[in-house]
Amino acid sequence: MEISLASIFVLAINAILIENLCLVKFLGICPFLGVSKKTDTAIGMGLAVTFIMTLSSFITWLVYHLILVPANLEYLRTIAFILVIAALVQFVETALKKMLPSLYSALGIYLPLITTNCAVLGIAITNITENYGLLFSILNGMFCALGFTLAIWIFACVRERIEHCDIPKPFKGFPIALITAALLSFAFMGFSGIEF
Amino acid sequence: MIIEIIIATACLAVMGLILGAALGFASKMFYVKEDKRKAQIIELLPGANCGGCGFAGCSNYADAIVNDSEPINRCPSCKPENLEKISEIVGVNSQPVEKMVAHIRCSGGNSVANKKYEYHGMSDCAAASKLLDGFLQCKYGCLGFGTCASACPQNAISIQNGVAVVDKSSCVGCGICINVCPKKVIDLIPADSKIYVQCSNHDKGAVTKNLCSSGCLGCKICEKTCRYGAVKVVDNVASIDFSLCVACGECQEKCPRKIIKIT
Amino acid sequence: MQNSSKKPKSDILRLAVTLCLIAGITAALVSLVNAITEPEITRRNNEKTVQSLKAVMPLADEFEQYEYTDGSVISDDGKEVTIDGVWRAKNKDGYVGFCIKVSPKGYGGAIETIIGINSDLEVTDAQIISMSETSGIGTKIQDDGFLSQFVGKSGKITGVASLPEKDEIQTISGATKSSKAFLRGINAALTVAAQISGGEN
Amino acid sequence: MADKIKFTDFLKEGIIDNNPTFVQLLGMCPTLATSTSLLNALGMGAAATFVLICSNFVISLLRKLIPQKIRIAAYIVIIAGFVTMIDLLMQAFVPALSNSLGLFIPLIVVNCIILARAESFASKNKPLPSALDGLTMGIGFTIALSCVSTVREILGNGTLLGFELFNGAVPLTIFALPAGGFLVLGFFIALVQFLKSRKGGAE
Repeated sequence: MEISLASIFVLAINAILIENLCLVKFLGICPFLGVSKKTDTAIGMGLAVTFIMTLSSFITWLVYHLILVPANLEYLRTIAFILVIAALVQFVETALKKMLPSLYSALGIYLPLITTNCAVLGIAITNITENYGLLFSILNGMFCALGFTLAIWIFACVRERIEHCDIPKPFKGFPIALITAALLSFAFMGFSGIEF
Repeated sequence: MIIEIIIATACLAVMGLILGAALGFASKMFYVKEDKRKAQIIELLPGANCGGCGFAGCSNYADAIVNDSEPINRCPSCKPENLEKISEIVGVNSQPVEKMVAHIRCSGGNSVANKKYEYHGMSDCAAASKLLDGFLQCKYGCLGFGTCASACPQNAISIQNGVAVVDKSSCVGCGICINVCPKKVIDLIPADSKIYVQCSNHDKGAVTKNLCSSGCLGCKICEKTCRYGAVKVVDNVASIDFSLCVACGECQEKCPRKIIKIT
Repeated sequence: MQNSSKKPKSDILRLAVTLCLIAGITAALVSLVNAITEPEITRRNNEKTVQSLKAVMPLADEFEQYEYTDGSVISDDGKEVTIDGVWRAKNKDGYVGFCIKVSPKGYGGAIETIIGINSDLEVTDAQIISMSETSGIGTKIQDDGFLSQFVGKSGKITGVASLPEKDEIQTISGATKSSKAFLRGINAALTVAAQISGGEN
Repeated sequence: MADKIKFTDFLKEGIIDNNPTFVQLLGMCPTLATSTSLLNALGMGAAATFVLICSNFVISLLRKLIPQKIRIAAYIVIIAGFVTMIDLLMQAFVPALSNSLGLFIPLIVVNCIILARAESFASKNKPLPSALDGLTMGIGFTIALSCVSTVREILGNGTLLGFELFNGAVPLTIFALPAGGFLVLGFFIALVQFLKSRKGGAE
């Protein structure tokens, strides 16, 4: 993949629309369902994930190519990545608690959940399997996270409107959210036809 | 074979060391003055984040207790023995909080009261009341669309034939329904009160007569019959002073509109 | 944590040492297990590849790994097809053809395929090792109806929607992306085989 | 012994009251990814249950040693260690199951159920109850997963455990797609909430 504006644009469109992290590749569903009750927490979550994913793509690429490959420890890949991501999330958690306490209390339980977020690890491993260069890995991480933010923001807007409609009793809460997510992912499947 | 294992262990151990140190350093650098007592208080509070204390959730209330010494009896659903423990932590004596319960002062609702127009919009009281103050001729009455019911965390409110009714046993008196109701027809009364007035119509008697078949006319019969002076007609609607009322039930019989109820 | 009295330095140290110990012990255990399972897995994988090579090139009984240098081929419509491996098929009376493992990118992801090509550069057979196409739609490319079209074809094959002539094959309706990707794999294998045999004689 | 009586409440807790998938809504990604066929679901459930038991056991053994600040990092490293070991062992000695489940093993590492159980239960209780809790949560997850995957397999590609059901009728492939998974999961949770509210009402 030679580095040119066109290929970066292709990567962006691919990561945000065609293979959207949440609605097409189905990674990171737990926070996607959990935090999307209000748009502002959804955006906060999206930005936190963007920050963590960009940083983690950068560090995991370095760890893989500078430590694991020379010592041919590829089988340790998952553990090393998870260790880095968990430490990174913990670091961001303490930093956020100090600098943005309002966002920290809004995200609350969902910040540690990012560690187990399949998206962050999924993207870190995809960067390796697609053997992207360093720059492409970082960009891919950022664009995928922006795709996640877009999906969770749209979902949060829809869910806020659902609060006001009267939904049959058993469907209140998560079932109606899941059905909305299904419709949203049907819509996003429309993008899969685009070819560059 | 052994060397491979040693290399693997060494690599990850070093990574663990660096990351552990970074975390330790971060927790020092970003150390937020976290009051030990706050964590203990959060532990003792019920943790339902119901907002009954007027704060956004238990951790905020604990914050307020520790930092700006907020009175600790605000939490309606906190168990008394926990309350004692909190008072020890904070060193403030806690007088036992009187259990309050929500009560909807309307017995008409959209099945009994006459309507101004046919409303087919969103089934939500806030939306309905935006349109000429609601479709009921009596502009104080309950619209019966259940915004309070869906907002109640203990789901203690249910809609029965067009009017909201509170199930006293499961209501914790958190007061969320009060700020949600657009008609302001809900208020908090002591849980053990027997008698209450089921109307909040402040129009003159003559006007109320053709507005709703069970509206209070402000005829003051109840005020006269009550030997303890517990019932007062204020601004055309009867209201009971619970400290004086002994629930003898005389006003309940005398009331021509039968809107004073006894549980 | 109960020991806030200690100097903060040792607090950081304690965190670092614990994490280092846990990570180290886990790594030791995993690498131990890996050391035990490593030979077993490689033996099983080789066995599987030889098996799939033989399935595609029945008349050969021995395969020589051929170092194909530049790892991927750009097909005519500008898409990249990675070449995973090239083997020269041999039996008692000399070279019989090639087996080439390609993985073009389909709808769901890479479609790992092994293609057998005889010495006069005709496709003998093709077999899909793994793919993640949508089940029921994309997965139709592994049906014999679709695969058998390629046998005997050589040179450049184009995909058409209906009534294919000599050097054309019919793509599966509804799964164009998957069939086109598979076709790119075949063409890439043919170009690689042509390059090697071209370079040879 | 005492544990036996407790076992049934653990079982009830794990499967009905606190079912990780239907009630706690954890582990969505593996549920959607692996529930396309019943065989995969059972395999995934078994692997996840095994990892849950081992990791809960080990984590509750070490709970006193791991300081509060790095508990998440430590737990997830232990879980990842277990998963990689199982993956390697399966690839070497049980290749048949491994190539049908190969893709899902790494998914277990990021399965929120395991870390959630580790943090909310294993880090506060003794090893044996934690292992028990891991087992019951695993069973709950497997049952939920197989319910969803049965529906999706029958509707999605007209087979059940590989047996052709509707002799060649064109299946609704939408249910094979993960988007269909959302739908089926949504309806199942609605069903669970309906049963709960009716049972709640009756009590």
